[in-house]
Amino acid sequence: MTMKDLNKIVLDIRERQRIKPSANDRPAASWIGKDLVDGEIIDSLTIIFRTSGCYWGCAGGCTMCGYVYDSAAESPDDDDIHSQLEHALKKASDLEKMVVKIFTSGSFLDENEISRKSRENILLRLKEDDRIAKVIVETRPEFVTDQTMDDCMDLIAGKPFEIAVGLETSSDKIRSESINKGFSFRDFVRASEIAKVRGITTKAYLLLKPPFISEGMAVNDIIRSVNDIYPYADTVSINLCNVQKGTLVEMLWERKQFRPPWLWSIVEILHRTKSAHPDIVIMSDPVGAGSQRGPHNCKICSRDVADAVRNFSLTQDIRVLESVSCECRYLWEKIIELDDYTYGAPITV
Amino acid sequence: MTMKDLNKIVLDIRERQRIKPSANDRPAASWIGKDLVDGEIIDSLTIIFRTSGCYWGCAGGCTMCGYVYDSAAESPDDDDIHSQLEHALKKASDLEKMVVKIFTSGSFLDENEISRKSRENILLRLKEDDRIAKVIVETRPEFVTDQTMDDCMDLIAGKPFEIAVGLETSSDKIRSESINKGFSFRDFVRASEIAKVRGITTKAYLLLKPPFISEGMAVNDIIRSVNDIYPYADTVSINLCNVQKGTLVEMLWERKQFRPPWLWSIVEILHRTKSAHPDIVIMSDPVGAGSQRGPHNCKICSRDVADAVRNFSLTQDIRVLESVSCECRYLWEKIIELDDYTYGAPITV
Amino acid sequence: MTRYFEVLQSDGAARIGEMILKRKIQTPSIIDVSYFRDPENPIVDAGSLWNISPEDADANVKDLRTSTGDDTLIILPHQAIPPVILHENSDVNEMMPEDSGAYGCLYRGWTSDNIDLYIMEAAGAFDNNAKKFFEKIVEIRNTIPFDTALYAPAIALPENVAMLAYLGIDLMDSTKTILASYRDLYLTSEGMQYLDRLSEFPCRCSACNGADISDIVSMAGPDRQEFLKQHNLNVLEAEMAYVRERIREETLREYIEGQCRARPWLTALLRLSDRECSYAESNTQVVRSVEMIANTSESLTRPEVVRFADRVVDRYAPPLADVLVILPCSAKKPYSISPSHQQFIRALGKHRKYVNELILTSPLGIVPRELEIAYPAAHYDISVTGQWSADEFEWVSSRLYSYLCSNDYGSVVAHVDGPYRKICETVAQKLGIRIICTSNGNATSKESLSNLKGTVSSLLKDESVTGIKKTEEMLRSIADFQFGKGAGKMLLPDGAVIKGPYPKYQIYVDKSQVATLVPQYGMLALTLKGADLILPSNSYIVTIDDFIPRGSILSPGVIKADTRIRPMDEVIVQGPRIIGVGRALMGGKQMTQSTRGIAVDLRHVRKY
Amino acid sequence: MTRYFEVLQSDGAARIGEMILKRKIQTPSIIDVSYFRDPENPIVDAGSLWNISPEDADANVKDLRTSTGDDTLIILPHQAIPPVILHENSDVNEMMPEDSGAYGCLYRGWTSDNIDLYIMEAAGAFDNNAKKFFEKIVEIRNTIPFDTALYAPAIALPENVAMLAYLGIDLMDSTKTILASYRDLYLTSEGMQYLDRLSEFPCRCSACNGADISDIVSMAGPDRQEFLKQHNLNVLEAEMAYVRERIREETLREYIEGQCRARPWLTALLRLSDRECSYAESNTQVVRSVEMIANTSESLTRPEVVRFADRVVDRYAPPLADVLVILPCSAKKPYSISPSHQQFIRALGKHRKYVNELILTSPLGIVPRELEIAYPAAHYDISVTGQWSADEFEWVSSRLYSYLCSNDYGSVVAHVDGPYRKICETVAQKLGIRIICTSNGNATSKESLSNLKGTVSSLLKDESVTGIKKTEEMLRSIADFQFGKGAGKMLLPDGAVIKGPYPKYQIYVDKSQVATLVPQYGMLALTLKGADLILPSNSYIVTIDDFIPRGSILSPGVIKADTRIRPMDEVIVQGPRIIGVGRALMGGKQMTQSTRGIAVDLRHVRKY
Repeated sequence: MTMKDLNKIVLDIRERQRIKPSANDRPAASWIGKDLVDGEIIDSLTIIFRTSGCYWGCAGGCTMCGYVYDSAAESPDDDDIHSQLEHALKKASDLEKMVVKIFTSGSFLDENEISRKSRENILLRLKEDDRIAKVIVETRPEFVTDQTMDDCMDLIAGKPFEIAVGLETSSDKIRSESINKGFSFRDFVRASEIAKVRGITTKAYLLLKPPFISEGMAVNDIIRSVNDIYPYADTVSINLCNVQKGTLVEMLWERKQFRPPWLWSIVEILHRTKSAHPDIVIMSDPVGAGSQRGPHNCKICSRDVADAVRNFSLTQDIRVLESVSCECRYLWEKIIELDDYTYGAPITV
Repeated sequence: MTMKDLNKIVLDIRERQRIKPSANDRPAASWIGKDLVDGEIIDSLTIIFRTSGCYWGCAGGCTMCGYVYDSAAESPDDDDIHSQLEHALKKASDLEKMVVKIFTSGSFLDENEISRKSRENILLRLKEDDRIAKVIVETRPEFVTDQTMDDCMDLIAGKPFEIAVGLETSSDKIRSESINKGFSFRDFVRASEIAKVRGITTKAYLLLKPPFISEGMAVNDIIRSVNDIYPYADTVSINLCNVQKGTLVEMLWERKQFRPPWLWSIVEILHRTKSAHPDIVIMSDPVGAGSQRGPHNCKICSRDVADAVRNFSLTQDIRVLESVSCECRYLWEKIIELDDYTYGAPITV
Repeated sequence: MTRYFEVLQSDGAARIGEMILKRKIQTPSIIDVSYFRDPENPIVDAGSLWNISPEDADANVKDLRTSTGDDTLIILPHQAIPPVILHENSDVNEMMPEDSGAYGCLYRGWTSDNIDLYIMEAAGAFDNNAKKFFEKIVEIRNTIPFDTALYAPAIALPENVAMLAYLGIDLMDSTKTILASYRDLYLTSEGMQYLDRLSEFPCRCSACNGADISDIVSMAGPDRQEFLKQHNLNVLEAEMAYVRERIREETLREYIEGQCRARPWLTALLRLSDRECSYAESNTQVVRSVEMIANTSESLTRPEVVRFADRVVDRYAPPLADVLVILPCSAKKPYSISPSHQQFIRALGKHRKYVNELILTSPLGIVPRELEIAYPAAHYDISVTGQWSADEFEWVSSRLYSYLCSNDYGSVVAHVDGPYRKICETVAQKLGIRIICTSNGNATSKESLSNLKGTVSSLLKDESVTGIKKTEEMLRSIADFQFGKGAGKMLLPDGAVIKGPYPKYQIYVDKSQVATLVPQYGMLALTLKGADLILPSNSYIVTIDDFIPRGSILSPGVIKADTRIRPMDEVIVQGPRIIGVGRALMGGKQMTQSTRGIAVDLRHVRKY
Repeated sequence: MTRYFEVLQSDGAARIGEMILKRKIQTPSIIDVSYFRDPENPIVDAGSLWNISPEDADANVKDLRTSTGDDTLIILPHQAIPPVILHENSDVNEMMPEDSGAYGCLYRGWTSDNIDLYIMEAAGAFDNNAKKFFEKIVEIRNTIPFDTALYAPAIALPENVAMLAYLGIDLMDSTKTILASYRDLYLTSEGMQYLDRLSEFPCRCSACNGADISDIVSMAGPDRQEFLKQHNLNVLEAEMAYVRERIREETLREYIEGQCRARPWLTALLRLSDRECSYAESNTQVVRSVEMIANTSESLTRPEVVRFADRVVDRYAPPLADVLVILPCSAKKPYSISPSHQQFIRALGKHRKYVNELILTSPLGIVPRELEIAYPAAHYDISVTGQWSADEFEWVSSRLYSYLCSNDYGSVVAHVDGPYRKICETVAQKLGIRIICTSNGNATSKESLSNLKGTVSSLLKDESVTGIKKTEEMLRSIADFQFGKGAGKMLLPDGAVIKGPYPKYQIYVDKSQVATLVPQYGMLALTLKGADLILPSNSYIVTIDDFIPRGSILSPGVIKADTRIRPMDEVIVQGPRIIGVGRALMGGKQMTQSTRGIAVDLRHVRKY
């Protein structure tokens, strides 16, 4: 299988989807949450801008990513982006201190999504709000250049700034042939280094259990990835692969050829990586936990275990991971043992 | 079930048979054998006269008896009977000493089968032959009267004479409702007593395993019968029920509702009865042993066990019964245990 | 009638029961006759009349009763004969017991209140004779009370106990299995093989597990036979237990449709039983909690299928329409929620309320849209290969034919392809009518769907009249299907109000709820008000004695019951002082025959 | 081609084989993948390319080979993907091993001499998808050599191993069974159930025997799961062993015709396999030592039946006659020794040599009298209920129809009743011919028999010509049936002498014996002289290399073989220096593909 094959399949799936019409002056989503910043738990405002969409996703893109369907049918103009920002900030009007996390379902730094003008507007607006303690923007690494980083640092002017990159894994093989991500580990390292010299921190998103990968290999891949990225990432956030509409992962899942990761897997990963690297922040928000499309254990324990994962993410205290148990853990252990040898038909129980 | 029902069924079967045409001046059968007379093994001449047939059998008769089909289509006349006798005696021309056993497939003393004249001729002829040490004639008990016995004793004049009666069992129930024999145990006792007072000995034929009777009940029935007839019989000969053509027994056997007795059963019977009554002669000739229609054990041992039974009959030595063994004896033991509770479907393995 | 046996659960003619003896026996069960001599055994045999005199036999029975107590079942003295011999039904009468306690006897055509167990005389002789065996069982079961046990001696083997249980045998014995062991036969639930023909043990029972076949073969006779006996009895007991589990699960039918292939005569028994459908049907539950798997040619004749087809003819009357639209079935059920039917429904659009819809399907034949939720229309699964067997073709055709014979339409539209279409054409030709085909080979293609829409639209003459009220008619049809023709109109008179989203409908009349549709089974559950409404139809009524029931009605309390009632049917309970509604747990006939067991699980009751 | 796997016995696509590794594995077999990491295991996995680089993988293989030796099978590094993803057949090529030893790899459309085991990629994902699974198996089996093993990972359960083996899978694993244990599922060869839904253990395996269900249910997780694992593995292993026994017995087909009812997709697999008949037929033995049980609707489409029917059309030519007499089948076989056929034959009397006789029967369709002794015409048993299914009716009708289409008769007499007669009438109508019925409803009644006699007598135009030599024609027909049309005339030229009582015929030509009819199978066994006679037909010839064989021909020695050869076929062996006759133990195609195993069991051989 070549990368071209995989991209072709993903693109075919994409082309069968309908994109729902939506208002361009509202963000795709925005919400208030909690986040860990410099050892302190503070409020966070997450904004997902509606843009013309991820250029990579529009050309096919990642096998698990359905965010591309959040993009606008017609490109929002700078006024629309402005309205989106104000709409989101209104939700945070009651907060006293917060971190702002900006996503676009693509790359914030891609000028085809967010024009230079809008980028300036946004960063200036955030700089001016004193309640905002930190700004995090997500981007693919190719948009992390000396130029863009200098621009951002000029605009945000001393406020802590972080770039978040969906690295997914340190394995180029998996990133290429399973995720179809379109960049290499070296690209990430380069971006991280460009940021670091400017005092910009880097957050790496990892993806637990991309398609085709057994549960056990997935766990090992993340643990290895954390080791690999340790020098380049200040924060590691592990996303648990869930089944998004209109993705290759969904197609596999519908045919029982994919199962989202077990929550025991993330418990295991967090426990082992945090023990090995107590100095970096390792977090995971198990989105959709407990549902068939999301990471899940059995029906009895999924909620508790997901809570423990969230709790750990805020506290970084591995003892919270040791407090959960359930009989289904034996099943998970057995799956870890056997799933390596199913030769293409992952265990989906 | 009443006796009438049973007789009706037997008669229906009879009526479906064809009687083969045969020569009236030849006996139905005759052969040379060995027999035990007064503790001595001597040669025997058996003659089965062809007559108009057993009156009881012609009217239905016994459920296991197919000898009725040996009867002549037209009654042989006295000349025919004479020829039959001479034909048989010719076979014995080489013998020095012998016992003569006369059968008719019915009753030798029934004048409708053997006229008074023929009876006289036969007995006189036998009396005159000095080689003949003893004469045995078979008859149903109703023909054993003071008159017939006196007649015979007159004719045979001092030569040992014996009547042989097919009592089959001492159980009137079985004789009536299983065998459909048409006389009672009292009839036999009376006949035996009539004979005894004249110095005539009595031989009783018993039938091992008439229809409807389990293997175990059949064994017990014979043992009980031997005890019952002990005072009335000088010799006991146990016939092992075999499957004769044109009988109810055959009809049952074809439908797997009858199995001829096991040879182990006769071994057991001989052993137990001889041990209990060492002073009477108990014999058995397992006719047709080893075949599916005859008494049989397994294929491996049937021949040897039948030989042991014959050997015992001549020697009356129970040690010969102890000399045979085979694995199928365990099966037979199990059948004895279980066959009482099959409620109408005998074990036919 | 019985005091020492109770039927706890039925699945067609098969049932789970209990012999309430000194040691309880769950039936269907295997017993060992070699203990029949042992007075400690729960079942003892008083002896054969071939062997003992009637007087001794009588004394024997009395002695046994005295020494064992009432809760030992005594098999009365018997004089058994093989089936070749005809017999009068007389000779055991004199052996009737007068005292109390559990008794069994040979079945000879008569019954008595004191008998808990009947023995099928010479059952073992019927081995391999499917016709006679089946006829005998039906004769006996139709004569003896429902809640007496039936024992078939000397016939059971692992390969046939499932079928014996399916036909309604409660007790079997280990006789043939034990004897096989002494003949060096190694049994399985599929047959038997001589030990020395095996290369390995195809079993992990407590005897075989770890055993080496060459060691066993070279053992001395008694040891080898003992090994075989252990294995063979393990297999027999395991199979019997498995059969009990399948009865409890209500899936014995599915099991025997496969297992009966072990021997031709077992397959013949299944087919004979289906041909004499009423025997099994009369006690087959109307709904099951499990899917119906239709996986063999015999699935077309199983009681549930035949009953459904019969009821469509006898109880269903389509709402008045001039156009019939014939549609193919779908894998997802009820059909109307499947993607394909969603498209058909969209295509019919506003015209839909002027047409009848009929779905063609194997094994059910035809399913009117109104009944698509009734069991088993929404509850079956089949093997899909895209081809239909001649039997399926013939069966579905015959159903469509008889439907079209009794229902007149101005136009018949068939929106079907492949074998479905061939069926429509065959039936049309036979009836000499025209059926308009609207599918181009793919019923869900745009072209086909627009063809369907256009055709139906052009066929409808006058859409100004009020169309069919689909939901109302569906519920009426289900009521008819459940309680007989006419019940729907009684339960849903004009003006009845229907609430709730599909399919969780509730029916209100004069603001009172009269019934609820239970989607799981596709059946209506009545309220007392609903019972009042359909009471005049005199259907599905269980009449009880003068008492106030709570929770459930035990069968001795039942005086009369509609013989159409089947287990799981919704019934109306009526007594001198009460009316109630509930779910039958026995058939109507069984309720009146039984002296033990729950007849009706009562939901609501009202005193007068 | 393979060095570490050998097929020992075949039964259709199923086979008994042996993996000749450090620990021998009899196949079909269950393996435990959790030992794939253990270098002591006979099969080890060299790792996933998702996980390790090609260079590391390569080193891995080399290390494993060094540390384990040649008789450990190494599964080559793989990068497996689910079936949804299409893939090129390229990426594993570079992983081809160069050194010696046993290797396995994912099947990707190519084969290599060094591979003993192919893995059906993502087999587990085909669960429940009969069509795709079957197509994949056929594709693989038709690509890889006959004597390589095929492993279907992560799909086996006790309920499906019989079908997997039937379709030709050699290795399966315990993965799904073990996982079920951790999900509280209790497996049987018929399906599964949650432990807490059971009332008792329907099993006497070493785990269940004596176990109390409530004790087990209340056990702690690990103990309970361990219990279930023991039971479930017992069931899986027992079922696998049972399947092996049925293959050895050559009765796997009979078993799966019942067992496949456990799941709709298994039944669908059976039907699909029958529809694609050549897959199983191409390696189905021509005769079996056991009766053929035809007990399901699928029995009509089993390879033996289809082959027989095909050969009647393709290979059989009736001896010239103007009158055809159609007769019903009989329970006793060959038909002509049955009481009913004895009566028919007597009734036909001297006219018989002027007519052809054709027997109607399910499942075989039609059996010409000449072929009544050929397998399976004299070797089948069916369930008798007196009624025919629509499928039987259609099948037999179609056979009769095609026979009458290709054979012209002046008159056709049908001496049959009931469904047989209806078949004749249907076919006559379809063909527009007249069939004279001579039975009055009971073919063996005096009236019917005299009717038959009279009718046939009156139809015969000219009896002065020589009639058919029945025995000669029977033997010619059997020769044609076995070796193809024309062989009969070659083997029995005019003047051939037939000795021996029916059916133990010996054929002599010029005073030398040329063949014997083996009654058990209804097949001709050739002498060398017989081989000489039919050699020019160029049929059923196995060409071997230049060596002098003794006793048996091993497959590596086979250069060419008639692809029509099936296991148990009579074949002629020809080499540069010898001619021989014997019995094939493999199909012709398999002989040329295999590097191990006996191809032909030689009876006679002659050097030139």
